[in-house]
Amino acid sequence: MKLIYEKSQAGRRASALPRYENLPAAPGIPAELRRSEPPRLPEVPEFELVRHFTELSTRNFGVDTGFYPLGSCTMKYNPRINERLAALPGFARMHPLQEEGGAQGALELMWRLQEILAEVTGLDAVSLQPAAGSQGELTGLLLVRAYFAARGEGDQRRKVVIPDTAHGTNPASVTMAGFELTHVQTDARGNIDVDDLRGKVDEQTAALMLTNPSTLGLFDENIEEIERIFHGAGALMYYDGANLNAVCGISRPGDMGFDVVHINLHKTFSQPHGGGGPGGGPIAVRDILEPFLPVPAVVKREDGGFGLDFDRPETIGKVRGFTGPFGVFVRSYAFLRMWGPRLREMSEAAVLNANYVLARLKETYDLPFDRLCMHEFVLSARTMKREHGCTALDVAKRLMDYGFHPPTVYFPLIVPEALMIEPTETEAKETLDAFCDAMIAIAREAAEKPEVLKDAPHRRPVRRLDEVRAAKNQIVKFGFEPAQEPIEA
Amino acid sequence: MKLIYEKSQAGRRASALPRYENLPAAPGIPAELRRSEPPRLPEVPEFELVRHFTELSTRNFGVDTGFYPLGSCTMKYNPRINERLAALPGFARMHPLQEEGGAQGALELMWRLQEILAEVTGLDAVSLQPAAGSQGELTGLLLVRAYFAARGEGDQRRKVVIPDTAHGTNPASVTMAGFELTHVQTDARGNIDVDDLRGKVDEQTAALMLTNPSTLGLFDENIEEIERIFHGAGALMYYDGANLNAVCGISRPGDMGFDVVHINLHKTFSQPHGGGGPGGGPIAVRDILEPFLPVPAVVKREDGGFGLDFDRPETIGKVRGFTGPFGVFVRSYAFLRMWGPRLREMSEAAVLNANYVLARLKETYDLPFDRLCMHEFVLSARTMKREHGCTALDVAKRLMDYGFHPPTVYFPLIVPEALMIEPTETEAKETLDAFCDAMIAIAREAAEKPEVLKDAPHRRPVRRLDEVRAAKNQIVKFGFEPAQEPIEA
Amino acid sequence: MTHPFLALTDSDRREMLATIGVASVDELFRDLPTAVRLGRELELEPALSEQETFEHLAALAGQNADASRELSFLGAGVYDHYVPAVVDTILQRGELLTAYTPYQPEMSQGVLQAIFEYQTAICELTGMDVSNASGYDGTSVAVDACYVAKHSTGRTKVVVTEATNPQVRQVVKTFAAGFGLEIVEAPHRDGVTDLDEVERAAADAAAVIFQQPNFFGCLEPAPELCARANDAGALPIAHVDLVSLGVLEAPGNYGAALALGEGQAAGNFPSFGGPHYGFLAAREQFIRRMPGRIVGETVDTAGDRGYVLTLQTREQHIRREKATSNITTNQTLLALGGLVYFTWLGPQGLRELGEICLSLGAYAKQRLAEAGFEQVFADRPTFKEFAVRVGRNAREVVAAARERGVHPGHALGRDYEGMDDVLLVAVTERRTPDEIDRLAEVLAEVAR
Amino acid sequence: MTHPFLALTDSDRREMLATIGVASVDELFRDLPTAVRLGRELELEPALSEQETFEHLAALAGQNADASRELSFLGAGVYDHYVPAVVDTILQRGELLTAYTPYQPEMSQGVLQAIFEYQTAICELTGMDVSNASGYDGTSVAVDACYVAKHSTGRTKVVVTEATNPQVRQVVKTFAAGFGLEIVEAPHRDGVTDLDEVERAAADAAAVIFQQPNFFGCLEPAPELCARANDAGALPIAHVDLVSLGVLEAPGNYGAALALGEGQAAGNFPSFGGPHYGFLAAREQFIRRMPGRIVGETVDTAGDRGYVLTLQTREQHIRREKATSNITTNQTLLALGGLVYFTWLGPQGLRELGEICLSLGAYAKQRLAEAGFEQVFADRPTFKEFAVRVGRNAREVVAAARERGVHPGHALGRDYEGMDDVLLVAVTERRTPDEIDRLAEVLAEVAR
Ligand SMILES: Cc1ncc(COP(=O)(O)O)c(C=O)c1O
Ligand SMILES: Cc1ncc(COP(=O)(O)O)c(C=O)c1O
Repeated sequence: MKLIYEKSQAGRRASALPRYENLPAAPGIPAELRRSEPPRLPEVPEFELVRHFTELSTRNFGVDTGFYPLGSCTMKYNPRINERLAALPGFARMHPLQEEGGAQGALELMWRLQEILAEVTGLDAVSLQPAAGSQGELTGLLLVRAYFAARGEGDQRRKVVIPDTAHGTNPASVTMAGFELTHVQTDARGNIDVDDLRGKVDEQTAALMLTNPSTLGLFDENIEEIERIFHGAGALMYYDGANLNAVCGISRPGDMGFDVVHINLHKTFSQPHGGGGPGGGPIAVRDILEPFLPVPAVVKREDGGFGLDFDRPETIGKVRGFTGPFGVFVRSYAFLRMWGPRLREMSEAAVLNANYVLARLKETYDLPFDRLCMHEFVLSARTMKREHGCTALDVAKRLMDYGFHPPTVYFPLIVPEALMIEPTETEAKETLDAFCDAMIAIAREAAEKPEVLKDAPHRRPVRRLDEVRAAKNQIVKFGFEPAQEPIEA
Repeated sequence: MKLIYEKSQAGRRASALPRYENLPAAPGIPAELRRSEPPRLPEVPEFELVRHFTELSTRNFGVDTGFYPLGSCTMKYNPRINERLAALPGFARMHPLQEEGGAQGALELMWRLQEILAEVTGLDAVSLQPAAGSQGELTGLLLVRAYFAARGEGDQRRKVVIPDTAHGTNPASVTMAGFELTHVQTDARGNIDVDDLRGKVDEQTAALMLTNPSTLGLFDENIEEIERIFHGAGALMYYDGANLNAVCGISRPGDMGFDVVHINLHKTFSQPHGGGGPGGGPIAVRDILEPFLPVPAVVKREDGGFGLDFDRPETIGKVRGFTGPFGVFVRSYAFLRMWGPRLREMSEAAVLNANYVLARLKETYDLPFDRLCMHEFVLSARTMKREHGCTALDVAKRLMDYGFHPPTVYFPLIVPEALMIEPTETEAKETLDAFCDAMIAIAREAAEKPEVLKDAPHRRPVRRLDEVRAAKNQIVKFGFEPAQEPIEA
Repeated sequence: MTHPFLALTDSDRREMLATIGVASVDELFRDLPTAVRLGRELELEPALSEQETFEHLAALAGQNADASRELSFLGAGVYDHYVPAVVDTILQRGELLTAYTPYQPEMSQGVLQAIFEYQTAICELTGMDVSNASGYDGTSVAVDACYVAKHSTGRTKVVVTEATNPQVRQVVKTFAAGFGLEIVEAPHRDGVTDLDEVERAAADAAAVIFQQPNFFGCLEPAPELCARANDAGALPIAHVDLVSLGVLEAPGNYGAALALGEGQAAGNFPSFGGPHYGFLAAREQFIRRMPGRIVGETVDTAGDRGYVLTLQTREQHIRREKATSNITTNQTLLALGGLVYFTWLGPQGLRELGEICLSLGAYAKQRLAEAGFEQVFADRPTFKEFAVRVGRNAREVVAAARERGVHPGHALGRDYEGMDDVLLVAVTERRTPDEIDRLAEVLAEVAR
Repeated sequence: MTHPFLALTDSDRREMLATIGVASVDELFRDLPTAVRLGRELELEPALSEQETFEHLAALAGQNADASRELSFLGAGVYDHYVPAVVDTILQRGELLTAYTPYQPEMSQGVLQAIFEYQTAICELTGMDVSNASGYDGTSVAVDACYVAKHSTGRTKVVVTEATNPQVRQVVKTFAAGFGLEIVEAPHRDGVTDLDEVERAAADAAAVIFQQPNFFGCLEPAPELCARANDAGALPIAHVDLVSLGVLEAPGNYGAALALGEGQAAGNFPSFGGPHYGFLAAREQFIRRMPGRIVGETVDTAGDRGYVLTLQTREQHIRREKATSNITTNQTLLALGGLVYFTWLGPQGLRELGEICLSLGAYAKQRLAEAGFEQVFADRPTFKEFAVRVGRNAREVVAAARERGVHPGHALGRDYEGMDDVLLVAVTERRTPDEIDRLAEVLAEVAR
């Protein structure tokens, strides 16, 4: 398919702009600041624009298209009412610097969302400001830093403990927050290896960063012991909330002993993922950390009104513009109101769905940790690779031909040939069955005609793409040169 | 693909409804009026609903998908702003029985649209009430009836003259309005055969119904003479506005002598066609017919306010609920405001596009009337059929494989193997060229490998469908019987 | 500046004119006699940009007291039911929104299957065998039914009950003239149709059209009405509210020959009267007399299931002056809205919705009674709306109540003699008990 | 009642539990120690239906004085530009809206090609060689740039001009702590950055971040600023407004090493501050230090062109603690909104838009001057906004003007000393001359 730039023709345009009568001429701009060459933006009529992007969309697969069991991403249904709500002029056309008195609805919504998140996480205070999970992580770690600095332990507590199953954002955040990493291993049941851990936590430890259930989809059975080890050493506990979908209304991070949590609104509380974002990464904290939260805080005032509080002397500062991605809050708040206390059913269904798929597939693929799973689980194609030469990636590509989005592959790193499957609660049994049937059929194909997997996908708009070549050639924008003849896809 | 009923499972649902506390119990309904068996509506969760209809949409082709040169249908770009406007609560949630004082915006919009349509058609008064072109026709003919009745000529003037190129709705409307049909032939240049006509118009003639340009895409060169004949005989002239896209700002039906015009808002003034509708079929009339227009009339009052006038003693009555399809008016009004007096450019581009495609194709296909065309033109596959056995239908089906919607086929009836092509003004030259290339390639295929046409389409979600079987078997709803196993498409 | 809705650049134009072999665009219009040319610019206001158009129309919209701005109890054929977001989501899919009539089925399986599913839903709701793909609205389908009845029975009179929506009666009368049909009205007694009068009128009639629930919201003795019509050889035609059919019997189960009505309540916004969809369903025997599109199931050359427009020999493009109707463009998109709506509701939701309307209606009657307002037809069971006396001219009451932000209902005086002081009050699931309390309060203030 | 967001029926559950081999859903949670279980219902308000949710949130929205309800001259980083309808149309396509990061390129050519097109647009606008797929917002991309600069130069100080958006400065400071970076501010003199101060501060700095037009709307001597930074071996980083780049020079053409900023003005609604997109573009040499997603062109096994995420070895999921950033979820959908917006505008439209903003700005300055309000930096050319003295506390002026339906701008007192009486007034193409007249009138009434 052509690029929009390849459809461009000088003189066409999709926009008409208002013309105001009797205005002063545009004042001159000093020559050295004036645009010299116009940017080569596309020149197309409005119709071509609509057709181009409509066609692009048909070359993409979303949860609205079909099953999307991308582990760790919680690709659930995104209720359409949320889009209608976020588009209300009272939200969409609201300026973030509007005076408090003219922003009571927006502030109330944020305050109510904070209250709900505090109840769901079992913690005391919430800041909605971080833009996504990783920014939440970084913010959380800066809170830890500020906390120890305030206690005079800032120079001493430099280490953050992370299990080897951790998501890549966790170690990256640790570095960016200026901490040092301590790795801890996973035991034979998929829990943190508590013996390994014990030797690694001491008075230099600032915090643990843990996803629970872990990225293996397993709830850490020793969570109470872990809590004793960290809090016993005067360290704090950070909860990566990416997997919160497993435990809403069932078990709360605060009750597990965690002191800081980030919540991925775009996972657990259903924000359409938009091809990569936006997201929302609010953090919830225990009272001891509240003084350090980002400013402004959204507060309810004595008189029942809502406001922004900038007066937090111990704050770490601002971590994002304004008060966070408000449109995301609108959607998640609506989602949460439609669930209310029934939220537990959401997590129960997520866990039931995952265990059902696990039960149906564990005879066919390797299961590294033979336990019941939570909302997701990790299989391995290790045996398939050894016996038939087909890898997890081949399975993933072949699934496309069956009309499914592949699971997450090659993560977590401790499982070779990993296939990380998260069905979410919103899928029907029929869909799960069709997926399991496909996975089983693919395993059979791997044995009988492995080249079907190796050559997959066969039924997508493109065949398998060469990622190595892309990294080598580094073509990261359109060339415009007439030489570069448009290649017809 | 499964039907939504085949995806249904008892106990699932997409809706939650409000629960109000402390209401009286629903009062009993007399047993004989109470629903006995619930309707077997689909039972699916909201997610399944979205996926089902999303998938259905991907099996459909709209102008947003690609070129759609369906003759007589004016499949132009539908500006997206119009959808945003029609959805404004002040329009979408407006009750049609709202008191005038609370409906000034809606009434003003309709009044302004009437004014624009009067100017564009060159006539004196407009009623927006008819729901579509055919209802406009019927309304227009009832006006003619009422006019002659008022003059005491009601019993005498029973005949309506229609050329053999007329759209099927014209004769059908004539019958439904209680008139009798007089057919008139087309001459060698594609005009009405004036000699034939002369003998058929007399004091029994109520009206002519004419599309101009005609369904052949040709402007009747003798329109002045025709006008003299009808008005000379005391008859009226009805203009089928389906082809108004050819002449906006260039020539007006009123100036051609027509007394009644219907306008297809969904054609000329860009209403998305919605898979078959909705449309809008306002009628514009000369002052002599105004007293008979449907009630209520939308009027501007002395004080500058707008209102509904029911007090029209000679009215034919109401032809549709309320004041017509208001949401359609919103879109067409917006469209017209974005064109303003530049509307002429719209028609010019439509005519230029059509003539360009005609010029490129007339060597390859038969051209029954070798003239410049207006906004559309009719080719014939007669030679192709004779020489290679491929019909207009085969060409149509094969075009699908090239990614184009076929033209209208087998209409108008006077052209054998007709292919009626209307590109509209909104298409780019590249698109027209690609279409012409495809048409020429298909003609070559017809000569070289006709079975490729006969077996077409090859690249649609279904192969060629058996319409005869459908008419014979008459399965017009889902059977629900467990016997009727879902057939997988 | 090239208009955003055009794609032609100057160089495109030059090349195209050269290919055509003319020197200018003007020359393309050479067949037009000078006398019929406009020869001046259209006298219209200057072209607006999208932004200006938006502002202008938003300003017009802002002058309307829609249901988001005023507490409204208006009904009388168009209702403020909640339209779920999924309806718009689907209807705004470009592939459906911007397609036309599925003449070419291989291009249009999406719309065709959707219509087939719609037809199924309408048949299930009404208890009928066949449904068309939609008519214009609740008035035009009644006209269509008259045409069917005339041709099936050979009779030239149609009875319409007085308790049928006045607009339906008016439109039927308008077109009856063309059809050569005489329309007679059968009066109501205390809010429901007088059976004996119907029986009398039906004697030589092609059809009896009645509404259930009727225009006053009252439940008609529908089975008995149908029986009397059937006995007289007239087709009983039920004009029904789809939303009622979770709690009210399907017309097919009480003897109606055709069932039809206005679909707006089920999945369309009020939109100041349109576009909406009219639905039209019938018993099997009428299938060849049905107006409009019908979709049928078939197979393709590979034997796979697919859908096509069927029985097209009924239609104007084939049968021309002998067609069952002149309709072509219809209301498919709105009917699709209906299908999505009923898929959303499901059978459970539909029943609950009916029950909520019944409960809220009962609550409203009770609150208005407490506020001293007498129901006009107190003994009749009603659905969704009811008529109430407000003790002074109802139009004045409306005007006064609107000043307090409440549109208390539709004044019946224009359409029914002796009802100048009557309001028709509609209560959908969107009206909360608090809002009903407010209605009672405001009416108590402005009427007396 | 089964929740509308779930699909599992009771019989589904039974079968699934049987397949799993457990007796109940509770048993699935057997790994959770009792002590960490909640053991009670969540204390949340009862679940709402869609309709109730709509009414509740619409009521909240109704309490906000958004730009459709109040005449607003607020800017300061977020602007009320017109967002054409095509943006929403495209962004609401389910295939794009509900997809995630295109890890599997064969499933995601739509998003990947769109990002590639977006990267091209950003490079064209800024005059840079490489753009990422988006950052969170205009603050976070500045943080990203600090990280790039630190690692490219090995220096540990970053200069930010005082005339850069205060929020950008605050956020940079927050994260600088973790990065081990010192942030110093270079003051402005009369509304533009003091070049000598910058030169002094840049001596051992990794980067100099400045904003063009700056926070006061004034045009900085950007080429000279870049030159001074470059001379000192510090990377010049330009924080720019995409909408200005039809009339203002591309940062790539005046020596900037990186160009970045807040994308909201171009294609996103204000939305009370987000979600929006931050854009980040750089010269080629920084490509391996760029944070976030980058899409590259490649071919498939059949040799056909396609797009993939590329240079992933920069990223956290591969490089973990050594990654160029921890970002993963980003703002792709909003960036896509930007792409659609720039496709809509085209180069012509972008220039015209810039000129309209310039003209309207000049008109606003003139009208306010006539009304007696003095510009703070009178001699400086400005784009889109300017600072004006209102003669009394600007926050009070805002409050008073709002009572007359006008939000006259952003009060600068909180962020700049000595500016308690200064308002920052933004004028986009959506503000008509009449509205500007109204601003002058209201300010004259409430200030003095
Ligand atoms: C386990 C885990 N932690 C953290 C993150 C980071 O969250 P985000 O993508 O919102 O930045 C993710 C998701 O990508 C994740 O799966
Ligand atoms: C020439 C002509 N006349 C009349 C009509 C009828 O218009 P409508 O479809 O709006 O009823 C059409 C379109 O279908 C047409 O093409």
